[in-house]
Amino acid sequence: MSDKKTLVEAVNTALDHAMADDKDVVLLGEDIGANGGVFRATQDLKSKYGLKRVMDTPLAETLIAGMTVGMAAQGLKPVAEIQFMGFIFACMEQLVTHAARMRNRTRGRLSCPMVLRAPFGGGIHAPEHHSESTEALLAHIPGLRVVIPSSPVRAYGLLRSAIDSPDPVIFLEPKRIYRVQKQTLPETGSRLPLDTCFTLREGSDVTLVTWGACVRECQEACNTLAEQGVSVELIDVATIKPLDMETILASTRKTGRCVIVHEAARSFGVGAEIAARIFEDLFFELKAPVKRVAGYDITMPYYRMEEHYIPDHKRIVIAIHDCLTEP
Amino acid sequence: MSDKKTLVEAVNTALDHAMADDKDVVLLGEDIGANGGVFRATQDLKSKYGLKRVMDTPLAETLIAGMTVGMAAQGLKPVAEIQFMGFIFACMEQLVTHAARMRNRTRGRLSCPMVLRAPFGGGIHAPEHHSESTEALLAHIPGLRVVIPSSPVRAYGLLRSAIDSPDPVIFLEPKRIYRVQKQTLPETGSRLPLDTCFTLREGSDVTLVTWGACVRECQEACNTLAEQGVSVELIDVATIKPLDMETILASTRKTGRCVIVHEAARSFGVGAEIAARIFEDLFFELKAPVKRVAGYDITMPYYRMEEHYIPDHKRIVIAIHDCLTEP
Amino acid sequence: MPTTLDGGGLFRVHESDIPFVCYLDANGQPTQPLPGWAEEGSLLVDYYKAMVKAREADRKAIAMQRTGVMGTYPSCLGQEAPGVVYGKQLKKEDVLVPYYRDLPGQLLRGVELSDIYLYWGGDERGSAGPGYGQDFPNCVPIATQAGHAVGVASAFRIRDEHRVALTTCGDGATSKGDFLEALNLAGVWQLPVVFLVVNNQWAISVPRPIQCGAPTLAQKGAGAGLPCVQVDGNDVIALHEVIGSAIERARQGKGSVVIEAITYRLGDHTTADDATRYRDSEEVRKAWSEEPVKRLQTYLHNRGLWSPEQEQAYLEQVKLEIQQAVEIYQKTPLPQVDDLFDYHYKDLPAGLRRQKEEMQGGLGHE
Amino acid sequence: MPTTLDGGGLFRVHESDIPFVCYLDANGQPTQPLPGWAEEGSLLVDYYKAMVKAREADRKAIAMQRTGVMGTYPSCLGQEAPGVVYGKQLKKEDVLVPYYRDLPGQLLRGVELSDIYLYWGGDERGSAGPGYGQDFPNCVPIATQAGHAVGVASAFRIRDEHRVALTTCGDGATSKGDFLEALNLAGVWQLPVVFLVVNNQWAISVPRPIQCGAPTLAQKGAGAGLPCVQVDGNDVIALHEVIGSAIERARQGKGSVVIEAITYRLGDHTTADDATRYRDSEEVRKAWSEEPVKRLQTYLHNRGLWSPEQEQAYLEQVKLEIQQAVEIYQKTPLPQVDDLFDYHYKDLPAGLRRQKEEMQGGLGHE
Ligand SMILES: Cc1ncc(C[n+]2csc(CCOP(=O)(O)OP(=O)(O)O)c2C)c(N)n1
Ligand SMILES: Cc1ncc(C[n+]2csc(CCOP(=O)(O)OP(=O)(O)O)c2C)c(N)n1
Ligand SMILES: [Mg+2]
Ligand SMILES: [Mg+2]
Repeated sequence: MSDKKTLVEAVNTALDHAMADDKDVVLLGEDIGANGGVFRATQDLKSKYGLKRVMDTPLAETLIAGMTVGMAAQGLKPVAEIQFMGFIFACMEQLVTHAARMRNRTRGRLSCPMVLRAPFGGGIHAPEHHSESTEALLAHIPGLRVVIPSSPVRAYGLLRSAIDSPDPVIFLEPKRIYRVQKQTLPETGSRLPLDTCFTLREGSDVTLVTWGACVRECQEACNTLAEQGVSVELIDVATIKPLDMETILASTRKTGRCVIVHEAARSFGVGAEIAARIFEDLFFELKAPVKRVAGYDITMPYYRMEEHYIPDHKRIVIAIHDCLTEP
Repeated sequence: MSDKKTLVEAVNTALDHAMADDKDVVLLGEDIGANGGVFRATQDLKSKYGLKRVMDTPLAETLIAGMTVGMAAQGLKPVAEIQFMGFIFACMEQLVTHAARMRNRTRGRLSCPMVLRAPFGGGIHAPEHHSESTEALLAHIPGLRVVIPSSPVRAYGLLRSAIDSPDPVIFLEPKRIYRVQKQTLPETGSRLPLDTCFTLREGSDVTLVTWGACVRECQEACNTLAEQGVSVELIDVATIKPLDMETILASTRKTGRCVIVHEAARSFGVGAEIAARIFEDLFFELKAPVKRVAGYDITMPYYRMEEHYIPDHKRIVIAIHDCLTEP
Repeated sequence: MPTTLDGGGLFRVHESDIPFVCYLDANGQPTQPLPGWAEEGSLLVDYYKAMVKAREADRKAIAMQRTGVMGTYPSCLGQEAPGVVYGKQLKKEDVLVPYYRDLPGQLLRGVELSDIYLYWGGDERGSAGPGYGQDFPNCVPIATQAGHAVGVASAFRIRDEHRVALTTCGDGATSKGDFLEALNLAGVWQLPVVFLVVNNQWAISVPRPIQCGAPTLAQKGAGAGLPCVQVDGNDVIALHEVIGSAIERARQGKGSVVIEAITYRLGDHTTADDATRYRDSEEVRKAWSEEPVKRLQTYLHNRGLWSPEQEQAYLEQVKLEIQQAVEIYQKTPLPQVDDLFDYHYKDLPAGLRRQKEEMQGGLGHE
Repeated sequence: MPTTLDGGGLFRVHESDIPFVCYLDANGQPTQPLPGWAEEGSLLVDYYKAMVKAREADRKAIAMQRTGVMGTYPSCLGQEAPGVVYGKQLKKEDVLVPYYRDLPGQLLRGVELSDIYLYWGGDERGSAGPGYGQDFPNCVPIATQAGHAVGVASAFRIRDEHRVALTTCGDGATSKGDFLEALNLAGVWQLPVVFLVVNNQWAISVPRPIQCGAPTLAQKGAGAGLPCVQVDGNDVIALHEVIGSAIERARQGKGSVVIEAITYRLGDHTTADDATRYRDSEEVRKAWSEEPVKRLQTYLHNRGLWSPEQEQAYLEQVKLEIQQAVEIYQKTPLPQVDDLFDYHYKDLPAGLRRQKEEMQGGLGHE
């Protein structure tokens, strides 16, 4: 159906609608103009809104982050694109010392209503340094929001909310699923909340917590397990920071078991915090230890071997069985 | 006694000895020459070893990290100083995409035997952005080592090993305790391992895990608790990455209880990984849930309020009592 | 073997044709005919008064640090001139994106001295006062403010506003990529932003020649296609000409300029620093003979525009004002726990609310 | 109101006196007397052969990508000349710190073509081959290699070695702070490093004028106090003169130079790109008339230094060599799990050992 959209098209639509609604919304980044972004997330927006609102910047990520902070402090709502998350590290100083702190260090006199978008994660046979998923680095920083959509519908609604947000949002787009699924987008302008996880599937035996592209493998795993008579409750965290533990805890309280799946390296990853919180809060209610299925503690392998790194359906199913048979 | 040294003097001595032993050891950073570093960690080394081996760089942290990688790939053993951890973020791209990966991406053809030193943490009434403790960001990166001394003796031995290390080490120096304690240093040239935690105090009721400056408050807490008849086993993690879980697990297996203390923001901090690992591995042996005492999920307050942020002796004692009375 | 074009001079260092502007020499004597406004004199007296006030306020801050009433403080002693000039030449609706040694300019922008003290006293609320308008707070991570300034200027351009952003930084800051990336953008986009490099010859212990191999710092603008100029940073007349025209030029949509103001850091880097470890007292002595306040005072005296009696009366008034600021600063109660938590997000997330309650419990004020 | 010094020309853009070096025009005609070595001709034939080989190897890579045998690949079509020149002019003990479009130079440095294919085939071992010597692997994060190059050059200086580091980057890369910070260091420390900017007019979809407002990119060296020069990047004779002398100059301890080689990216940015989205076919057509291989071929033909028969024979030989490289590449088995784990640290930490076993178990090869 022609009005169904992929995730990257949903991003494009959200940007389009936000720009139409509010002239303070401006876009900047590398190759986002005539080229429409290397993944076409900003396709046609320059011709529609002009080069004052869709700005191709020089090749300088530190600058992009810094000027976005400056624009935001002036009351614009800039949405910057970092071409790949592998190049977000040059933004860290601006993100940590300025974007995340502007409101706090001026006690609200200035603020930083910006969005920094970046495609992230592996799985598309990309060149070296193009497959990072280091959301944990950003999640640790007070003052930031870190948001990750996992479907076209959620991409639209979450991005609209991210742009509305009076505070800085890092919006990470799982490029592995940029084009794997088409959905009819919700009503124009509808938002999704930035403070709640989404329960994608209800279940009673075990809670499966994940986000981004891994939602796909988790859904597959749920199907397999359903055939085997295992009822899985699937939660898409969506907003990693600040973390909505209520939903995760409520579900785990109900099922007594939890498995967390992410693509990033396991150690010191986002899964560690979620696991620790569940253990801390539900220690006496858990039927089995929480399990993490994650990337190994190695650099994401260059693409010939990347599929062996990314948690797959098989590893998830095994982990859930392990969790169910314990103790 | 005049041959006793503070932590920062121990750092200076370790650098001095390493330079004397190996002409490939060179130092670089801002103000490390004539000024001897803003904390005097490199005092007298320029006059002793000359400006070819003690290099004042221009003011550019990205450059410092990048050139250090270049030097290390050439077989030097550069030790770079970042003046405060608050300015380490500009190094992130070089650390993540190059320092941590050089050996892996060339399958050992090139390597990166560098040390990046930075004073870190709060508690000295420093200006804004001078009190960061974001070791979790570095700990998440495969290929890095993250090492944090907590006493003059450990500063000497760990820094000697860090300089020996054939791989990149981020060496974070808790500046709050730079000068609070003097110790006689061990024999010249003695090393401490980079793959084990140090058990500072044996105990049987509860395991207390910490690192850096917090070791001090934890030791105080141990004393208070000892008077109250509580026997605490105190572990100084020292090497955060790669993490020696064996020691921590063995101790917690023995005591059945564990409290983790760190200064950094609690969420997505290093404590989360340690807690998650203990829970995962010792779920059925733990007598009570692991507890974390940490900084709040806010920016380290500017100095008038910083003491209310840093976990103090009182919060630690309360947490341990809570842990002991559960369930 | 290649022909040695080098011998033929191919690899000469780019010729520097950077202008250097100066009107008053170190002894307060004009080196060339003065512009009309300076002949008239009243603005010069304003500049003078602003410098004197800044210097007194600075002295007080150091004194407070010495007596434990304030933390580490970076003195602006000797480099008051650029600040008083941009402070008067910027319009209220313009935006200042300062570094951390901008007390003289900030006072003229309307920032309360008590807020400046509060800031260096370790309290974020020192960056919150209404006196700042839309100006940025002090920026400690070197050169990062340059990115903000071009962002602000971009916002002006996007909204077709005739406003200007002016950003300051030190000589050391010109080595950091942030500064250079921002220049480059200002050059391509022809942004209404003025870059004012306050070259006080030292970046903590690193002297200017060890910071950069080029003869001027101004010429860093060359690679960005920007006009660049050096100015005597202790000469308010020259500064007025250069900074004033740069601001006007930017306001007229003619783009950005890089200004290097040559001055000297007469004091230690901060109160935590001891400059005698790394620099010659002879150099400092010489710099004192060129400093901006005395220079302008001599000129004003010579011209009969300012008398010892006026000086006396003004100093008393200034000291009183400063004393009032000190009192406000010292009476400012500690921030509440709310202050520490409530400004991380516009609305406090649930998890933070719980942590806030925990901290309040710990501090005993539930 | 300040006097408008501007009207007086204070704010003129820094005059550019950057030399531009060219010997052979687009039609292969000398524009000035050629250096002796070029008259002699044999080195020119070597350069020609190296360019032809690089172009064939590049064409093959694109073909493999199109047939699914290789991933995303960035073609060097049209910009072969700078690489073959530095590839021949660097000594083995020098160090190349390349970007990612350096196939022509890497082949001459001794890197196996099969390794280059393996790299773009998604395998780290493509950066491991002994042919690289101490050269750096391809650098994807733009401009970050500039920092490595000055580090390498510093190591040479510290050890008193007469070696040179040469680093390449694109026009886009000159906007990134890393590049500019490295120039600045090279300027202050007078390092033996050559910066070669391969200005192929595009950074993906961003054309050169949108990247920087200065008339040349070479002049970015001015702010660092470095000599800067532009050279026709499609003219191996000019490149030889400029790059060769810059390397020699650096080796003699006379410091660093910034070279901007003006060329053109004839292909898409990578095989994942479609340049027709953002650039004019007319521009590309024009660029084809200036490309380096045809230009040199014409000259060599005119001079009787190269014949269609030689061309024919050489092409056959080159195709054979390339086919062999393709076969080695395609026959390279997948890396072992050990490969993925064993090179993060010299000695595998205990925790990683367990994860490795876990992965081996999962892949079914214990
Ligand atoms: C990114 C960063 N690195 C290091 C520091 C520590 N530091 C504070 S001031 C300073 C020197 C700055 O020199 P300059 O730019 O000349 O300004 P000045 O202090 O002389 O006015 C340094 C290195 C910092 N604040 N930020
Ligand atoms: C730090 C960084 N940002 C963005 C990218 C994505 N990217 C890859 S190539 C490129 C353009 C580079 O242009 P240029 O420097 O002119 O080199 P060219 O590809 O034209 O040879 C971009 C933006 C990257 N690889 N690294
Ligand atoms: Mg300075
Ligand atoms: Mg290019």
